[in-house]
Amino acid sequence: MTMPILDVRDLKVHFPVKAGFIGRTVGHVRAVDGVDLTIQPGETLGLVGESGCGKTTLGRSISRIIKPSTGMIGYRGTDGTVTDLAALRERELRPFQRQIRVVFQDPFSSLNPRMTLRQIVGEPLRANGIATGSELEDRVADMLARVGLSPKYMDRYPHAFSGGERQRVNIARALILGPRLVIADEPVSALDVSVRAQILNLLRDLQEEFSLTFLFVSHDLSVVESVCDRVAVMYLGKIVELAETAELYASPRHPYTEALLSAVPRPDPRLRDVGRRVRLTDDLPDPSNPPAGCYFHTRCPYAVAGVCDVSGQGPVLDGIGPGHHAACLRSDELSLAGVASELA
Amino acid sequence: MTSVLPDADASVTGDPAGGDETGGRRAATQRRLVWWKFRQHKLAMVGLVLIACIYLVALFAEFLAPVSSSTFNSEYTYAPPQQLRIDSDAGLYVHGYTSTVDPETFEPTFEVDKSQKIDVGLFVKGDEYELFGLIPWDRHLIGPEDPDQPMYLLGANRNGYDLLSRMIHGTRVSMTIGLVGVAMALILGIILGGMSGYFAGKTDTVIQRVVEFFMSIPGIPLWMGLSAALPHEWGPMQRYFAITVILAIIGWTDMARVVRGRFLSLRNEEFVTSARLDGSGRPRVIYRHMLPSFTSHLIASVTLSIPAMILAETALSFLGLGLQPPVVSWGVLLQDAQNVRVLATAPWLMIPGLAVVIAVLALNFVGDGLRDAADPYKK
Amino acid sequence: MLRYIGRRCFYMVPTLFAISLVAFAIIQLPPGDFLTAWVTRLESEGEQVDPAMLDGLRQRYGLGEPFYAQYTKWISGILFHGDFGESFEYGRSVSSLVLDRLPWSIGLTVFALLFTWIVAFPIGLYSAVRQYSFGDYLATTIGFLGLAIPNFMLALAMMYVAYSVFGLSTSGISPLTIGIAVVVLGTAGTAGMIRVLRANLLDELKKPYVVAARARGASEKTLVIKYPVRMALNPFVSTIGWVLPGLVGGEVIVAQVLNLPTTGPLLFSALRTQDMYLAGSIILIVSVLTVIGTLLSDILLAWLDPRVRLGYR
Amino acid sequence: MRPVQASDALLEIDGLTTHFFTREGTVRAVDGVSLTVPAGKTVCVVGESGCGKSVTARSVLGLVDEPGRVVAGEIWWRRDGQAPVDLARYGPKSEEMRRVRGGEISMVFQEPMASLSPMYTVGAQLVEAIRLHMPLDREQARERAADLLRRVGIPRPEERLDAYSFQLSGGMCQRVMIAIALAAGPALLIADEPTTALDVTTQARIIDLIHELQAETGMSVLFITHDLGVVAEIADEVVVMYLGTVVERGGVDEIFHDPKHPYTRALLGSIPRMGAGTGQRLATIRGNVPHPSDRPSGCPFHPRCGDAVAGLCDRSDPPDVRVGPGRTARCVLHENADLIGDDGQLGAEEVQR
Repeated sequence: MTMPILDVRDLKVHFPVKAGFIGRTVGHVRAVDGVDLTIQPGETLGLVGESGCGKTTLGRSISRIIKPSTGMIGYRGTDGTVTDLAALRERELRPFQRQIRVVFQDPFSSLNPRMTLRQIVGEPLRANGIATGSELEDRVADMLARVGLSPKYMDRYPHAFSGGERQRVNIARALILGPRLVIADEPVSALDVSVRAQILNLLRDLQEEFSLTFLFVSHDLSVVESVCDRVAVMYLGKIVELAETAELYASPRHPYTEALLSAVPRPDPRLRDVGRRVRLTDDLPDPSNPPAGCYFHTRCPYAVAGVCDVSGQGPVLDGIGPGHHAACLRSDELSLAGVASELA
Repeated sequence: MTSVLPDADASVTGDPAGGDETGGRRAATQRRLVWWKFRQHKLAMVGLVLIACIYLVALFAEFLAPVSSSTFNSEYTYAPPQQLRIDSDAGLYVHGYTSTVDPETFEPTFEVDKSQKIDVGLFVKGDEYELFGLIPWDRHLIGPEDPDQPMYLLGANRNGYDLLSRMIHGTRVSMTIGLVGVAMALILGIILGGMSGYFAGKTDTVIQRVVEFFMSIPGIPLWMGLSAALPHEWGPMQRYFAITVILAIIGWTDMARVVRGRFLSLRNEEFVTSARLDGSGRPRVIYRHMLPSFTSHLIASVTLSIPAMILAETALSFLGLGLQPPVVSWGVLLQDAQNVRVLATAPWLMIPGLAVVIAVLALNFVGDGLRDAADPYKK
Repeated sequence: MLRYIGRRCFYMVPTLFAISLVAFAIIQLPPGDFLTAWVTRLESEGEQVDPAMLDGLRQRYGLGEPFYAQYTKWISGILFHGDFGESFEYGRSVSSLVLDRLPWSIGLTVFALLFTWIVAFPIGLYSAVRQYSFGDYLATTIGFLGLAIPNFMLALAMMYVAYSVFGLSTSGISPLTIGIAVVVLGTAGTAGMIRVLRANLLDELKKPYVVAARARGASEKTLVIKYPVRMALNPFVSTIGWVLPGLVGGEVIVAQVLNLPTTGPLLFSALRTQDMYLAGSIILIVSVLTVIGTLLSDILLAWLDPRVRLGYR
Repeated sequence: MRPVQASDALLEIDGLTTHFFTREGTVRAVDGVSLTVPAGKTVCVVGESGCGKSVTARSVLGLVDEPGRVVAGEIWWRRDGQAPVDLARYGPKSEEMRRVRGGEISMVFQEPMASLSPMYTVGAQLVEAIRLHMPLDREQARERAADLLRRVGIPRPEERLDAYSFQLSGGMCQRVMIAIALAAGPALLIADEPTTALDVTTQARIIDLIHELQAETGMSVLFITHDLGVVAEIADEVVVMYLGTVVERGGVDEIFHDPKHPYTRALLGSIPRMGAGTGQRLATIRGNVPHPSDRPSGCPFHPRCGDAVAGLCDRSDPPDVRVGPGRTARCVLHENADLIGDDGQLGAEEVQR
C-alpha cells in the first residue's frame, strides 16, 4: 500500500461558547471531535453528512483556515517527509498552503468583486513570488483555458460571469500553484443541475491531468458517489463510517449511513416504493452537549437501551472488513440495506 | 433561492464562447458601476453640483466677496438688504439709504431710499487681498463703483459688517472644519474600527465598550465643556484646530462602527479567506482585498458625517463656545442673531443659517446617493 | 429576562465610571485651580475673602493633591452624601441648583421624545407602505430638511414668527415657549426616526414571513400592522438609545435660545464663568440620566422581542 | 378565453405571463405558461434557477412582488361543484383573493424559519390562520391548532404551540408551515421548494408527510422543485420549465423514461444516479442557464441544444406540440407528431426529415 498523502489523527476543533461581559467560555461546540482519516495520493475522498456535522469544519481545519484545537494533520511532502500541519504557525504554513488548495462552495462570495480574473487567478502566483508580468499573464491565460474559460475575458470582473463560470475561476485559482491536494468544499451545490455536471467532469479531468488528490466535502450523496473513490460519513463531529464508495453504498455498516442513503430521492419514479425506507427524526442533538454513549443513539432505529446509551462507552471507528470502518456498537448484529441492491 | 425576482443565481451570464454584445457593462470596474448607479440618483447629482459650487465659493472667497471680512462701516448699523437692480442705461445699481435716528435711543434706523442710485460694477477695485494666499489682487467680482458708497446686498449687522461678504468668507471655515474633523474622525475610526474588526476577540470587546461609551453620552454638553475649557488666550488658529479635535473626538464613533461592521462581515467572506490561502500577507489582505471592498461605503459614511460636523460647529459657535471672532464662520455670524428683538429689527441676520441648511442638505443628498450606489451588485 | 437586565446593568458600571472621569476632567481642565480664579475675581470686585474659609474649601476639594485623590474625594462625596460641591457663582450647593431645574429638563426631553414618536411613527409607516408615493416623497423631503436645519435656527425662526407676526412674548416659561421647545427638539429626532422606521419596515415587508402570512389570507392591514411593525419596532425602540443623547444635547441649546429654566442655560452660564463644579456636575447628571434612559430602552426592547427575552441573541 | 377542458381539473393555468418591470428593462419571468392540476393529483413543476417556476406558483395566489405583474393569461380555479373562476382577475389585495389564499389554496415556502415571524409564537400564527377561514373562537382554534400540529407529526403539540420559530429546527418549522397550510382544509397545496433548505434526511420525512396528507385529505398538490429526485418521489404529473416557458408536460413515468424535449433529456442525463458507481461520466449541457433578462430569441434552449436546427430554432418560437395523451413538448422536433397520432412514441430522428 502506498503511503498516505495526508494522515489526520485524533483531530479536534472545539469552538468556545462565550457569554457575559468579558466573554467567559461557558462550553464548547465540538465541531470536529476526534477524527482519524488518511487520504491516499491520487484518490478522491468524499466527506458526507448532514449540515452541522462538522464536515466543513474538518475541511477548513485541514487547510488551516481554522486552527484545530488538538490532534495531528500529517502531510507527506513529495520528498517523503511528514509535517504536522496542526502544529505549524501561520508563517511556516506558507509552503504547504501552496500544495494544499481549497475550492469554496459559493461561487459568488469567493471571488473579490473588485478584481479582474487576471488578478484573482494570478494572486497566488504573485503572492508567492512565483511569477510576475507577462509570465504571470501567460500562466493565468493557460490556466483559464484549461478550466474552459477563454483567456480573452481575463480583464473582466466576476460580476460578468455566471455561477458555473465563476466556479471555473475558483478552480483555476486553486490549481495555478500546482497543488497536490485540493479540498473542495461543496463545490457544486450552489450550481444549477445542468451546469453541475460540467464542473464535476472538469474536476475529474483535471484530477487526471495534474494527478491531484481530492478531499470532496458534500451533502449530496449522489454527487459523492459519482466522483469519490472512498467515502467518510460524519455525524456530530465524528466519522461514523468509512469505506470504498461501492462498498459503502452497497452495504453500509452504520445505521446512520443506511438512513442517509435511504433518504436520497432517486430520480426514477419506478423505484418509488422499492427498498427499505429508514427515516430519522428531525432533531440533531446539540453539538455542545452531545448525548452519552453513541452520539447517534437518540435517532437510531436500532438503538438498544443499556447498550448504546452508556456514558463513556461510545463506539470507536473499527475495521470491519478490508478498508471498511464503522463506529457502531451493533454493526455485527445488524443487516443494513444499501442502494445497489435495489437497482433494477 | 428565495428571491422572487428571477435573478436568483445567474446574475449576468457571460457566455464563454462569445457574447461581447454588452461588453461595456461586463468589463466595467466597480468604480464605474458605482458612478453609473450614482448618476441615476437625481437629488444626489443636484447635491453634488451644489457642493462643488460651495467649495468653489470657499476657494475664491476673497474675489467673490465685495469686501474683506474685517471691513466694516459703523455708520451703517443694521442696514437692511438692498436689491440689486439692472437698468439699460445705468447698468447694475442699488438704491442708497436714508437714516432716521431714534430720538430716545439715538439708534439710527435705515431705509432703502429709492431716489438714490449707487452704481455697482463687476470686477471692481476694492480691498486688497491675496488670492490663495499667494497672488496679491484687488479686484472683486461685484462691488460699488465708488468704494465709499454702501452696498449691503444681504444687509449689515450691528457693527456695519457686510453680511454677504462675511458669509462668503465664512464658507471657508464652515466647510473645512467639517472636512478636517471628519478626516481626523476617519483616521481614528479606521484604526480603531479596523483593529476591532480584524482582530476581534478581546480587542474588539474593549474597543466596542469605548465606542458605546462615547455614543451613550450626550455630545453637545460634552463639547461645550471641552470647548469652554479651552484657554482664552489661544489664538484663532489654535482654537480652530482645537474645535476640530473636539468634533473629531465625538464623531469618530460612527466611523469606527461602520469600519468595524464592514471588517467583521468581510473577514468571513470567502474571498478574503481565499486571499489568505493564496499566500497574501496580512497587510495585503487588508489593504488590497478588504479595504477596497468598502471604500465606497466609507466614502458614503464620510459624506454623511460632514454635515453633522458642520451643524456641531455652527451650534457651538452660535453659543459663543466654538470659534470666536475675528474668525468668521456661519455659526459665528449667527451669534448676532441670539435674540428675538434683534431678529425683529434685522431678520436678515438669519441668512447664514440658510447657507448651513443648503450645505447640509446637499451633503446629505450626496451621501444618500453614494450609500445607495455603494453596492452596485445589489439590485 | 432578569438575568438579561442584571447583565445589562452590570455593563453600565464601566460606562458610568468613564462618564464620571470625563466630567471630573472637565472640571479640572481650565488652567489654574478654580479657587484662585474665584478669589481673584472676588478681589477684583473689591470683596474680601476669609482665609479660613478658603482653607476649608481647599481641604474639602483636596486641592493640591493628585488627580486621583481629588477625584476620589469628589466622587465619594457624590455617591455617599449626594454632595456635588458648591457653586461659587450662585453661592449654593450644586445639588439644590440642579434639582430646581432638572424636572424641567427631564420633562422637556420626555415630551420631545413622545413628540418624536407620535409624529415619526405614522409618517414612517405611511412612507414605507406607500413607497414612492407623493406622501412618501414629501415625508422624505421634510425628513431631510429636519436633519439639515440646526435646532436653534428652527427655534429662532419660530420665535421670530411668534414675536413679529403674532406679537407674542417669547421668553421665559409659557405654553408657547415650551411648545416651541418640544416641537423644535422633536423635529430633529423625528427626521432620523422616520428614516429608520421606513428603512426597517421596507426591509421587513420583503421578508418571507410577510409573504407567508399573505399567502394564508391575512389582510393587508394585518400584514403591515401585526408582523413587520412589530419587528420594525425593535430598532425603533433601540433608537431611543441614540435619539436621547441628541435630545439632551439639543435641549441645552434650545433652552438657551428660549431662555427656559432648564439645566441647559445653567450649564451654559456655568461654563462661561468657569463655575466648573456646577458645569461638571450637570454634565455628569445629564449623561448618567441618558445612560439610564438607554438602559430603559434596552429593557423595553428585550421585553418586546422574544429572541432577546429568551436569550437567542 | 377558453373553457376548462378536463372536468377533473382543479386548477388550470392558461397562457400565464408574468413580467418584472425593472429599471433595466422588462424581464419576462413567466412567458405563456399553461398547466393543469387535476383533483387529487400531485403536479411537479421542475426547472433550474430563473425558469420561472416559483413566479408561476406565486402568480396563482397573486403573490408576485413589485415590480412584477401578471400581464396576461387566465388561472381557472374550480371550487367544488361550482363554475370555475379566473384568479388572475382578482386583484392581489382583493377580498376574494384573500378568501382563496389559505382557505382554498395554501402555500408552503422554501425557507421555513424565515416564513414564521420570530415575534409571535408558532401557536399564535397557527391560530390566526385557522380563525381567518373558520368561525371558531380562540379556545376552539387553539384545540384545532394542537390537532394540526399532531397531524403533521410534531410531538407534544400543546407545548410546541407556545414555542417561537427560532426555538425549532428547520424541519419542525416546515411542519408548522404545513400545519398552517392545512388549517382550513384547502383543496390545493402549493409547495414552493419546501425541502430545498433542509437536510436530505429531513427532506425525506417532509416529502413523506406531504404524501400522507395528500392521501388522507385528497387535496391536490402543486410541487415546485429543481430536484428531479424529489419529482420522481412525489409527482403524478410533471411540468418541465426552462426560461419562463413550459418545455414539456406529461406523466411522471413518461417524463423519466420517455422524455421528448431535448432539455428534459439532457437534464435527466446530467444528474448522477445512485448506485451507478464511481467514475460515471455525466452527460453535460453546454453553456450556462441564461439570465431571464437576456433570453435567446426563438427557442430559449437552442443555444445549448444538441438537436437545434440552425435557421429554425433560433428564429421562431417552437410550437407546443401534443405528443401523447396529456403530454406536450415545445419543440420543432415533434412538429408533425400531432398528425401522426397519440402514440407518443415518435422518435426525434423520424421527424428530422
